Amino acid sequence: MTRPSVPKPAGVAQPQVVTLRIDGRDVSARSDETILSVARQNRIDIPTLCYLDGLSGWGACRLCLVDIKGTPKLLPACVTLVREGMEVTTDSPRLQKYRRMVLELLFSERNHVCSVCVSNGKCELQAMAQRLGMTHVSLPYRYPRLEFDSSNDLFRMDHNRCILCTRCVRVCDEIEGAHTWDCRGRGIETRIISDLNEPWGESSTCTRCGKCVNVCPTGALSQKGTAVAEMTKRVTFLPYLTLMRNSDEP
Amino acid sequence: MPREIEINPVTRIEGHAKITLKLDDNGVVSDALFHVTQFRGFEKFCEGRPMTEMPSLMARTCGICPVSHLMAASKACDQLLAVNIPPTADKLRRIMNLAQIVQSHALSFFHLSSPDLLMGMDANPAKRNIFGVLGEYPQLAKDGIRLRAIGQTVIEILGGKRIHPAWTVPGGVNAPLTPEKHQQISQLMPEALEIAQRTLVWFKRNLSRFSEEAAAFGNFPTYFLGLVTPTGGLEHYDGLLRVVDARGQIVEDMVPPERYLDIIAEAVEPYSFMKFPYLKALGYPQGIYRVGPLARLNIIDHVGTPLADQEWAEFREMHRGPVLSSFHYHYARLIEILYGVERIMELLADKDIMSPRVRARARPNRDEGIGVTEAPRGTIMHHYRIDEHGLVTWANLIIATGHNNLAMNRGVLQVARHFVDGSKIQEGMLNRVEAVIRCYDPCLSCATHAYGQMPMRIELRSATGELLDQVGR
Amino acid sequence: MSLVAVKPSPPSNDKRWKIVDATMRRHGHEPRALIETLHTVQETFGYLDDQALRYVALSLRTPLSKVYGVATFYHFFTLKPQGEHACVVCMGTACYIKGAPQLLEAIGQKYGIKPGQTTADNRLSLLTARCVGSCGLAPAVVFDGEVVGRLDKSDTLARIEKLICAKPAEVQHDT
Amino acid sequence: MTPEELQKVAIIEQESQEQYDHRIHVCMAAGCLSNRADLVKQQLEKQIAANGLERRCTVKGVGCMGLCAAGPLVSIQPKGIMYQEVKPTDAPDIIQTLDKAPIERLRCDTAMPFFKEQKKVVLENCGLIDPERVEEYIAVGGYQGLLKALTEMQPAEVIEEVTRSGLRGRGGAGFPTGLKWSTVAKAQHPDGRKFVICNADEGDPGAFMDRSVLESDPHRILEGMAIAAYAVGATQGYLYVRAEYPLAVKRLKQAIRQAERLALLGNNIFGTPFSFNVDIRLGAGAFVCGEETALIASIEGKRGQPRPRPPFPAESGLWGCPTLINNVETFANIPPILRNGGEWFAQIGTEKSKGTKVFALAGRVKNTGLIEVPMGIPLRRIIFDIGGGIPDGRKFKAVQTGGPSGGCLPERFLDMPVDYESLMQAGSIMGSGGMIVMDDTSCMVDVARYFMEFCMSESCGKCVPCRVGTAQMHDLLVKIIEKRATDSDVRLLNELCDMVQSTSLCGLGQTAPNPVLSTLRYFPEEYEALVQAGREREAAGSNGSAMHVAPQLKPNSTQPQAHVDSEVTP
Repeated sequence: MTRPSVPKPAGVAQPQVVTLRIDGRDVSARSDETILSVARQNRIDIPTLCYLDGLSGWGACRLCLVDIKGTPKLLPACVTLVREGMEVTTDSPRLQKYRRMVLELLFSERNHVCSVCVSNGKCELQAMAQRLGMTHVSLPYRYPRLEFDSSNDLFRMDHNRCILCTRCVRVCDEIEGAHTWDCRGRGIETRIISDLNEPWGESSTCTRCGKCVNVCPTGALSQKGTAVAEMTKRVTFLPYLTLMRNSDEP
Repeated sequence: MPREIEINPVTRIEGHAKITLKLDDNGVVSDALFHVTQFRGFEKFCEGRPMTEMPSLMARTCGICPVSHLMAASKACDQLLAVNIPPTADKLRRIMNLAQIVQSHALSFFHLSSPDLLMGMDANPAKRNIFGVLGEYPQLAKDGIRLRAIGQTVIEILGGKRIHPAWTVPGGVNAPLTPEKHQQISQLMPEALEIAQRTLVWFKRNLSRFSEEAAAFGNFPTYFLGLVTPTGGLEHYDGLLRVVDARGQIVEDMVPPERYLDIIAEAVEPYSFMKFPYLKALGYPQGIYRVGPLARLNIIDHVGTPLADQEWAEFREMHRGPVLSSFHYHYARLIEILYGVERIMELLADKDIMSPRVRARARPNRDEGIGVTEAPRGTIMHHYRIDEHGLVTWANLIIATGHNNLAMNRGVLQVARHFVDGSKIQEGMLNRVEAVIRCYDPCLSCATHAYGQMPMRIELRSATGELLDQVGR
Repeated sequence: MSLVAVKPSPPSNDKRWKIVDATMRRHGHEPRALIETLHTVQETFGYLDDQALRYVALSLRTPLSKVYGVATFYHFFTLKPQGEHACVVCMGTACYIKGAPQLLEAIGQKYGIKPGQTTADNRLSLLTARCVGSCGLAPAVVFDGEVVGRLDKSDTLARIEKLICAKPAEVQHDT
Repeated sequence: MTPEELQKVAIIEQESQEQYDHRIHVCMAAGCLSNRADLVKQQLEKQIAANGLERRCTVKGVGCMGLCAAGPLVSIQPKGIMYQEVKPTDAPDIIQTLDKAPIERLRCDTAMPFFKEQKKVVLENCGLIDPERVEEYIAVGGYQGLLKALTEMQPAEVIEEVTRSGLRGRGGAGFPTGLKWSTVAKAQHPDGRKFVICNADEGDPGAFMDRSVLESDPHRILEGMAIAAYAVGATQGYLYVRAEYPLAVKRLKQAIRQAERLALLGNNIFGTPFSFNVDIRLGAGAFVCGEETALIASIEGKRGQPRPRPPFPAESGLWGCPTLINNVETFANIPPILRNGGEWFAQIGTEKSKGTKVFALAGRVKNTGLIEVPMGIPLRRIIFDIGGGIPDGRKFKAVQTGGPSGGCLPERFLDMPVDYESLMQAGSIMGSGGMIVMDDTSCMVDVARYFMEFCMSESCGKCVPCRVGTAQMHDLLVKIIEKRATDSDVRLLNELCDMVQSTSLCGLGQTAPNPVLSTLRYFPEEYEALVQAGREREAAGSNGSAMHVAPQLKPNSTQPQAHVDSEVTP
């Protein structure tokens, strides 16, 4: 598992071995690893959406929040480094409730009607809802009518399905180096944009590499020509690419 | 004193509707209006969506006949791609479409209409439903449930799920038929054939019991429209448009479906969300025509499968020409079930049916596409326009029930005049008004159905709004 | 195309680009100077248009989407040209409690514009501020940069009228 | 500049001030300026010239005198007479009565509680000195704190002094300043860089304390920052100011230039090895940039989106270097602490909340303006004595502190002492010091909605709970106000409050539910009344018909011609 690049605290020279407790189990880890990474190494699976192996941590979806003894606030496991003697709880009725509500908020924010989605059955958001037992959305649907950008020859972007996890932004910036994507606006008005908010097909920076499409957890980014439930994403390329890039470093 | 009776909602049909009966000073029905009270807006909200989404999106128009919309939309999309889909894909789509006809007709006949036929129009509403039928005519009810299940199972085997399968895609289908699936489907067919034949025998024996209904239920001359094969045979998936008049004269023939607008036009009325298509040549509102099983059996020269051909000949012998009574939609439905099962068996025997070549791939090459198929309830037409990026800019849908809209209004009026006595509200009489609607098996764009006891209130009001009488159940 | 080697030339011959260049130069054309540069562009040209954003992006070696993202994140920046006159209604808590929404409504009704919009004749832009820091004078409105406090509906409308009628002759010549 | 030169500047300035018999101070802060204080000053100067009084009188523009509601304010020193609501036409009268009895019709009672109850530490120079002249700041003891720190103390001793003072961050959360400084001082970075940032992106709606300090006494901030930089080992400082405060920006730029000219900023200050430079960075209208990590992102030229902490900026901040961030008022407290010692500061206030606090008193209160009071003073004295109570004979209903992160406190808290802990316990926060008084005409649900709308439009959009949660809560509040809500909506609102509070990434989201929670807690009857009204309306409207399927939307444009609908017929 590759490590996400979290801002490193100053003055930490060499990573040390620390021991901590996760869900009552004593585990050991390097001091520069995140709680998420250590938990997964120990087969404790913490739900995530915006996190993706091989990309920098973002800490925005709040699904991976964990309870740390002695810390008043819940912290995101994907970007929080382990510390000696830490006692982490990754699952509790309270965390489950919050995680379900995060999903409800996402489903209420935009139009995520699975039935007509290219990613139906292959969608991380959908799978997460099933996994976390989100049976219904108790909040009113906001359903703004958003644009569908089909101007690219190979791919398309449906903003109605976007959950603003920014995986596409990060993979394009960190791996492909094109930085075609970014976010515009803020708050509930935030949207993913390419270049100066231009149609994707007119982007002068996009290399048509398709990495963003493959890391997108929902049907927001998809390959052209795919019909409902036909869009399968491949993300296994990422850890290798990251590994190859990092191995060049001294 | 002019008065109105309102039936709201109409039960045991697919969707929400209500009926208003206007009474004149003598308590005689002067007008009848069939309102579709639901706004759906499919044509509007598919704008801006990619064409590849259309089959599944449009299938959501209905939970009963999603497959029909799937077919029409897929065919319209094939046109947008400008491809000829592989022959195997064509055959596989046909199998699914026929399975849909079988299961939907079974639902309409056994679940929704048989209670009226078996228990009588005036029976206690608490018993006048499929559960009541199950108690008194267990074999028939079981046959109905089984037949529907077979149809649905075929859809599920092919498409992966019973309702809203996403297997049919622009350019073909997304998975070929495997030997296991072929075997599974083949094994179901003999039983289906048996049930279809058994039911037809039973129905024909009891036909005389319903002579009054047959005479009064939407029994009037209209035109009939539907698809036929190039040789004039029965066709549900692809084909050419034909219009026949009440005497059986062909007035339009072998019209490519893309030219549907040469034949029909649409009108809008303020009291209903449903559009009113009419025959262009005759104008509105004279251009009344019917579609669906009855229309299909009225326009063809032959069916195309041996057993169904025999039944069809017998059917057409009843009136020596087109059958005009809407009541006989039921009869026609049973013949189509038989045809469907026979035809599926033929298609399964095709040597290429398991070919892996089931999809043609292309980018959108045309900016307009029209797909026309026969749904259980009649002809459906999907018409899309797309922009250079393949996003839908405009859509027009004419669904089966829409074609029948004018005819249904006419049918309601006819029944009301025959059965309704303005001085008194009787449950049974109102049920007949509903039943005539139910003959057309209207699919009012929704998957809501009600069994058994349905809250219902009919109010009789004077022109000034004064409540004269009311009945509740 | 190499972003590093070629020094982009300004989008037009407008001398004001020199002011923008000066800001970027002062910060060594570092990407971190983005917000400062956008401030200068807006101060100089009144708003940020596509060509300005493109030029800034190229000069600071910053991705286009990032420049656009920053320009739209901060509400102080505007991508549209403003009307000749601006009326900014303070919506800070004190002003809100003391009737700022009513002022906004009155202006909106009279000129048919919502906050963030400009009248069709381009005479007036109506804006809101989250707090202009004149809470002691609530409700406060900023007319073309001048803060005026303790306003009621008729005062406000009268001041706007005065504002937009200041130079009517000139406006007609332009069109 | 040497220590002796600083002394010399002070003495020369003091002498030049004292040569005048009358020094007329005209408030030139934003509040008074908007009432045309500039014209008043102009007229006063004209009158002095006309009467040939140039050698005996001087007129100078000064910073905020506090009572903004009564501006423009003019004060005559050294007599200490104050005039309120002065018009340019009053200038002749004022000049002519300089040696006589004051003009009663303009006189502002300086003995009234508004002035007497206050204790000025942060605002000590506001309204007394000309913010545009560094000499005046030096004359009243400016830069003495820095001098003392650099020449007499080790960095560790400076931190100790600040720790001893008990000063807590004035930005909102009240984190102990000494502790923050020592964390930054201890933190190391490979390239040795550290930064000091002054957060002057005052964004709370209804707060203008920082603005007044920046506009009235800018050098105080520079001095505070320089002392902090010395203490933590930084050489570069950034002043992050709102672009919406052009006057403050102008005066700060001027102050930096002046300080650089006098070598109070730059290399080897007072001849010591300590070097420090300050740059201004303009905020651009994003409330969230008040959050430390978002502010840092903004200085780095990025979208102002916060990142998860830890690591805290004290360890890894601007460009990954240890960074000290304090707000304006915190830095403004540093020079007097250094001058007078931490002990002196610790004597003011309560046990856990030391010193004074500046509040922007506004809303439904007679004397709106800027006030500074010792910590621990009861709310009642602020609102009814200093503030003069509620105008128009109306009744007090609630006071809102802490802006969109704070809460609304009802009447029963009026005798509560104002300090960090008490406010927190009551469900509000100190915040940066906005204090909005509401009378019985205010709808508390609408107040909650107002703040939620603010949070919704200021949310950066990064984390899900804040981005979508605030929007959903806002919609629910609107639903309640429009009398469409049910009990389950109120329950949902409560649940969302808890969830957004517990799971949001930064302080904005974590505190966004506070106005809702506090109004739900103290004014439940207002919510209940609106929900009840909705219930009644519902009951009256539907008339118990369980089977209506009539559409909300009528087909096409006209009404059904031939149908009688139970819902339409009355």
